[in-house]
Amino acid sequence: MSLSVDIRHRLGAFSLDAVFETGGRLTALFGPSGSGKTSLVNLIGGLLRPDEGRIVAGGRVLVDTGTGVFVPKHKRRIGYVFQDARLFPHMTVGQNLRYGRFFTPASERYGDMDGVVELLGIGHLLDRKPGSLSGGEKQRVAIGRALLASPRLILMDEPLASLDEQRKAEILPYIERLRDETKIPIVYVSHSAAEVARLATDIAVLDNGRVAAAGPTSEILQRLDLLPAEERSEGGAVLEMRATGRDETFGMTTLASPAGEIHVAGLEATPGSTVRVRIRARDVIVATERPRGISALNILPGRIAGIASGNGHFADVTIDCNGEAVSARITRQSAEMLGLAPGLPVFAVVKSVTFDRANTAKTVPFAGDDRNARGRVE
Amino acid sequence: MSLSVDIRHRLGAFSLDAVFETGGRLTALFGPSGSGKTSLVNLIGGLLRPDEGRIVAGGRVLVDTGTGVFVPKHKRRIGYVFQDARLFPHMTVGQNLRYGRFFTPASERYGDMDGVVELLGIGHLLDRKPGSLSGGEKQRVAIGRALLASPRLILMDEPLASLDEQRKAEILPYIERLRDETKIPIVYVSHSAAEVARLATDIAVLDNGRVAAAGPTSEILQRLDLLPAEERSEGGAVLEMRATGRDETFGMTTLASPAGEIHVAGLEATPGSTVRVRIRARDVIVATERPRGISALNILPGRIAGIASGNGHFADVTIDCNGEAVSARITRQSAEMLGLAPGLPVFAVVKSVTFDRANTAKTVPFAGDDRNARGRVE
Amino acid sequence: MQWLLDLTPDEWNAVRLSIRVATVAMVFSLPPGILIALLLARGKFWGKSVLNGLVHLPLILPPVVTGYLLLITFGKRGPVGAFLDQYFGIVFSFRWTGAALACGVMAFPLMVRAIRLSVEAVDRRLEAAAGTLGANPLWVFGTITLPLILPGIIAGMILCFAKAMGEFGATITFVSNIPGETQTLPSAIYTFTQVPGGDEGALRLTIISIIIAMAALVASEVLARRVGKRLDVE
Amino acid sequence: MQWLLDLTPDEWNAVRLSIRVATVAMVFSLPPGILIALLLARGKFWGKSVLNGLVHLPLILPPVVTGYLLLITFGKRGPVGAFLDQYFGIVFSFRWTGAALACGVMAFPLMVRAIRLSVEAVDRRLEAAAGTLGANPLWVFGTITLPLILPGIIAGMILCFAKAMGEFGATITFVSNIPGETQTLPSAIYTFTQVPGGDEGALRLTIISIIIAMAALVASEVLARRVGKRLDVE
Amino acid sequence: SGAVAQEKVTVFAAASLKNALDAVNTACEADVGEQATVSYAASSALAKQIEEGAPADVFMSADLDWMKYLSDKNLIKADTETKLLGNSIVLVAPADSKIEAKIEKGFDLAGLLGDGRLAMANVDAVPAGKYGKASLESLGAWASVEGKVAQAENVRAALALVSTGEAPLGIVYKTDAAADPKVKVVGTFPEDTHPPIVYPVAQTADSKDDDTPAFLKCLQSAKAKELFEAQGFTVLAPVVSN
Ligand SMILES: Nc1ncnc2c1ncn2[C@@H]1O[C@H](COP(=O)(O)OP(=O)(O)OP(=O)(O)O)[C@@H](O)[C@H]1O
Ligand SMILES: Nc1ncnc2c1ncn2[C@@H]1O[C@H](COP(=O)(O)OP(=O)(O)OP(=O)(O)O)[C@@H](O)[C@H]1O
Ligand SMILES: [Mg+2]
Ligand SMILES: [Mg+2]
Repeated sequence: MSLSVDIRHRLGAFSLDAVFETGGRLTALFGPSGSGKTSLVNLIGGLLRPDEGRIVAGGRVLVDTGTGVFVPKHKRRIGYVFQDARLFPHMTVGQNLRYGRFFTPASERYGDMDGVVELLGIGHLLDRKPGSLSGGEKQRVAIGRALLASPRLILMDEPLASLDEQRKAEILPYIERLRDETKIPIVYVSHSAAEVARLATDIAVLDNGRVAAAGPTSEILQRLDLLPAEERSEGGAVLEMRATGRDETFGMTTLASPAGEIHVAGLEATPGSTVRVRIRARDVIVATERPRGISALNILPGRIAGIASGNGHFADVTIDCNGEAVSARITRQSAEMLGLAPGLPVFAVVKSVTFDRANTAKTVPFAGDDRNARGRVE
Repeated sequence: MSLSVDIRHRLGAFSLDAVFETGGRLTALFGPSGSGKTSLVNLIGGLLRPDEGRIVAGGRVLVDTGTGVFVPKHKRRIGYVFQDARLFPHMTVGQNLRYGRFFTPASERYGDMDGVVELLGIGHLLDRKPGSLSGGEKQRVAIGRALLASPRLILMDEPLASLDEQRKAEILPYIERLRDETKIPIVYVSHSAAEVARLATDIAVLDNGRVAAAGPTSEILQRLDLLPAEERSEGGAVLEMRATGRDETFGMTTLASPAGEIHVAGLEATPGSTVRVRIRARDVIVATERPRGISALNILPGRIAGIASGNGHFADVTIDCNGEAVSARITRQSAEMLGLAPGLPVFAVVKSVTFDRANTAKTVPFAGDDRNARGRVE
Repeated sequence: MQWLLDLTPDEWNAVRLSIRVATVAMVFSLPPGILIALLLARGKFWGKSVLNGLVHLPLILPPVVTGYLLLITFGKRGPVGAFLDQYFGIVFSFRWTGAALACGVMAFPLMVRAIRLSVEAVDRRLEAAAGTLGANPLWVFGTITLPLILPGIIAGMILCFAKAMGEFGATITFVSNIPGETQTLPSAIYTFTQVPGGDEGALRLTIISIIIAMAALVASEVLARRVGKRLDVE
Repeated sequence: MQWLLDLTPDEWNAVRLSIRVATVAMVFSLPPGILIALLLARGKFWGKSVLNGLVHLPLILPPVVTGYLLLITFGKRGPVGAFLDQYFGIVFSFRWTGAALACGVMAFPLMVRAIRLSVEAVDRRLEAAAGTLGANPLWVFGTITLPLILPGIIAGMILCFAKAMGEFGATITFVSNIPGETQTLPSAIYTFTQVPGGDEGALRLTIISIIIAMAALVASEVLARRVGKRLDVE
Repeated sequence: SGAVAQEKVTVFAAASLKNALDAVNTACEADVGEQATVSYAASSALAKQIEEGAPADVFMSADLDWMKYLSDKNLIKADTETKLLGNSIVLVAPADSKIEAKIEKGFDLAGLLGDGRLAMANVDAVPAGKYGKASLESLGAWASVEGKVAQAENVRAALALVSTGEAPLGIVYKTDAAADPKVKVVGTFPEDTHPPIVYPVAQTADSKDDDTPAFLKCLQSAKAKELFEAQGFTVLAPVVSN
């Protein structure tokens, strides 16, 4: 499944000129407020007709101003979670949830109502009208409504913005499963680097209507310079690792890669499976000698590949750990004190609790046209 | 300035029964979606009239069903940032911003339009109508509108939810200054523990319409058990420290407390001033011997005061650093490997970059009734 | 009370006929009313002003003129009337159907305006949302737009009904005043006002007319409240 | 064109008078129209149904009856008319002010309905937001509610104006048909239709009446569009 | 401008008099010293307005009933009441109609109508309708056509029904029929079959305008008679010379 966007569109004084292509399962749109994320999603969803350009999703031309193709929105089979929930005020929550389902041929339906309702914790709201729901409740119903339409393309515009961490923690795995177990491509707008790092297979960074960068998550997150200053502490290395062992006493999983072994708590991964692990630059301590007697379990030996300290007080150190790059963000003072220089052998020290549960690659195999072979959720 | 709430109110099947008192400058309302935060704010703001109870803010009785007092909302002089921006659709952004100002006697106005507009980055939007603003732009205008009304009580319902980190980083210091330099009490609803930890002087945790806990931020955040599981990694110690020195070469500030010295990058604090520093439990490494040759600058010696490991894979270690408590969250495996036990002398290792810019205490002295002595912003 | 209900058979006929005419006028002008309200609120086409003007015409013209125009258009020899008669067997002249047509035409501007105001108040983003969920424009209209404009539709209907209960100038000019066929309550009332000493009869029929219209009005308010409650806003 | 404008002085008077009457009726029924629309849309009070019924009465009654009721109420010898005359020196009977009153009353239900529909569509949370910013209820009304119901107000005004341009049954019954004083365009048209050979004159005045009303209609649409643009939604 | 009554003679006249009275009014300007202001409306409305204190000096009704209504209430100066004009009623058909008939006792009006309707002004309220009904009754035709009568609001509306072909036959004033080229007169109803068709005139009791007697007098002048007759009316009152 691929998404290819090449469009130009004017909105008042704002002009969107976005070109990118992604083959990923979940493409995150990332960028500051007003950079054109919602507009881009509206173009993909058919709510806006571009002044010029072409959008192709999974081989299907959704719009092409050159040939005059414009698939109307109701034929795109999208599940759009709007930034403003947009629930139908005259229907109950239950009716809102069932709305899209009604228009889906029974044979193409997936996801079951009860499961989604339970996941989102909106069972007690089914008979209410949306008018008096709380902000987070509205948002959850909006997510449910979009998912239950059994879409072939999911567009989510900051779906978790008004939810508490607990709720997010419940919903994120579901989105991961959607991403991994079904073949439905997802376009996901978020301001949270943590969310993006966890969910996205690909990222497109928007800035003032232009695509500043686009590519696989590991690439984009590693390039701290692509991220806005405040997001950089969320940036870092993404390593593909293999689960090699499991300690049941402490619930620890051992992951291995050429860079070395790391130990992760609370990760359910069958030995042998591949796991993506993100190591945030701000969570890495650089040591010139192997530390002893410390609680941090993960100590990766390596050599300094480069030091960048353009930005004020901090230095971004890249460590080559047996061919894999790990980034560390430390103070300039530390870098100087430790006498860090390219080529110096060092240790990257990481606390295990800072690992996110990462993208496991145990997806159903991709099989030709996604219309025929669709995975089932629940 | 104090806020005392003791109300009962029914909304359909939901019942709010909230009792708490806070003397803090910024009280955060924290709790899961649907727990009644917005309803409580609406009661304080006068948008709802409680079935029963009493709300007193800064000695002024806003509502008391016992004596029949109900100050109408337009006389409460509040600046309410709504969860849904609620901009006036028929006015330009500029008119929206000036709306509340118009109703404020000139002598009681504070904050200047240009400053707020620049802070929020909405200068280019002043002549637009709100209808076509992006989600984040709406939110920023809503913040500006509330602040420019020169309120005596600020209510913010998830004001930063739809903003990117960069924007948040620009706006947070402003809210801090509001909190510290003026005497305007702020009630702040947020789902983000990081935001709350950074901003709040006091926290009230709501759960299903009841106040589960209320008190100063340091107390609530230290009690990890009060936080929902997913927020716990944001919990930790809050230390009051004194700025003692400044290294201009690296832009580092040295802070001292009985627990020891720590070094912070990028903090502007005049020597001698008091600074509140939060040390997140998940950012603390426990070492049984003083680590050498590492980039982490802050090593606080202490003794283990307690270990709690109720919850699965992790152990929460409390370290007594010369009378001050520092929390560390490490894996159970590490705790066992290092042989940690109460009484053991250890070192708490903290990377300096994980410090948030904290609550500086260089506020204008509190002087009696806040109506007479009001600090000025900008 | 007895005095009130002590009506002649012709008067009873007029009561029944008025209710029938008002109901039929209300029901049959609803679909075109909704259509034209939609066109005026949302359409962008050449001649929109002309359509708008045409819709308002019955309001602007003295009823007698409207009646006369109906007569020469929908009458037996009128172009439309002759056509409808020949191909569909629909005859308006001197029939109660003609009275309903006249009432419908006279009330049409009121109905269109009420519905149009509601259409203009609809948040089109909700319609877009329904579209993304797979509803084609017709379904969107039926499931989103229509329920949201119900207040306007109800208002339009009650205005039409009330107007039809009072309309008389165009009706009597178009289909005249045939007891049992086209003599509606207002025609009967008018007749009473034209004879010296007819005041009592006029008063009686007027009160009956008011009672009927008030019942409809109260019903419409109840309905509107119920529809409003369905929105269940703060 | 010359043919159209070749009017007698009395007819010119009727044109001028009609515009004046329609304008005055529109302007003066606006404040009570807004007030009552607000009451009906938001008020909760005993007798609301009665008020609602009263407002609709001119629609339900045959215009002749309304005119007659005005005559016996606001006439020189009527209770209200005598009172107003004695204490305020306001006289309606057989004056153009009476014609304006009649037109205003006849158009009142239309105006109230249009405004009421708009009031009901206002998002009250915006009013609450204005309240928190320090605006007392009156300011909230002036700065939030009023601008938001402008579409309804404009619709109500144009309905009132158009209706006043066509109203004649109540007017002629209440204030008669005195050239230069109470003879509005519709009355003049009516007079023409009552005599042989009057058709041409009636047609001429009808066309003039349509032109005036259409100009008002177009102006109202332009105004409404401008107001709509002020909302600047997606 | 509330002083209409003081400045000019104000006449409340039945609408059907408009053409004739406008002409007479112009002709009388010299005699009266000014043109009268004429308010044309239905006799019923005018009568009730006078009852409510309308500033009318002269009332010209389309029938005797409304004049009597006012005189019974002492609202007119009884000595000024004059039966001024007369008219006759005729049976009309569309100009292209083939119908021919002689109006006499027992004539088959129902047969002539076939499925069609007989257009008349309201037979209970409007004078022309009342006269027509009386005529048909005395001719013995009423019972057979009663169910086929389409009662219009006024004579003009009845005439319109015939001239548009809606109704094959109608009963209207001769004055109206004569002026409409789209109808033809089939026959005139004999005068003795209905009460006399009379347009009475009188000065109102409240009238204060000094010119009113002059105006009333002019209505009965020779030149007025000429103008009334030009419109098809018969002048019933004797000519009063100056
Ligand atoms: N008018 C009402 N009728 C019934 N229930 C209501 C009403 N208003 C609010 N509620 C319910 O009260 C609860 C609290 O709502 P509130 O908006 O205060 O939550 P919140 O804490 O702000 O949540 P969120 O974080 O999602 O915004 C919700 O479950 C909501 O559905
Ligand atoms: N109809 C319009 N007229 C003028 N400007 C518009 C219009 N619609 C959108 N814009 C502008 O285009 C820019 C992009 O808007 P968009 O909603 O796509 O931003 P976004 O990236 O989703 O931002 P956010 O994160 O704040 O939601 C904004 O600056 C917005 O003000
Ligand atoms: Mg957006
Ligand atoms: Mg809320």
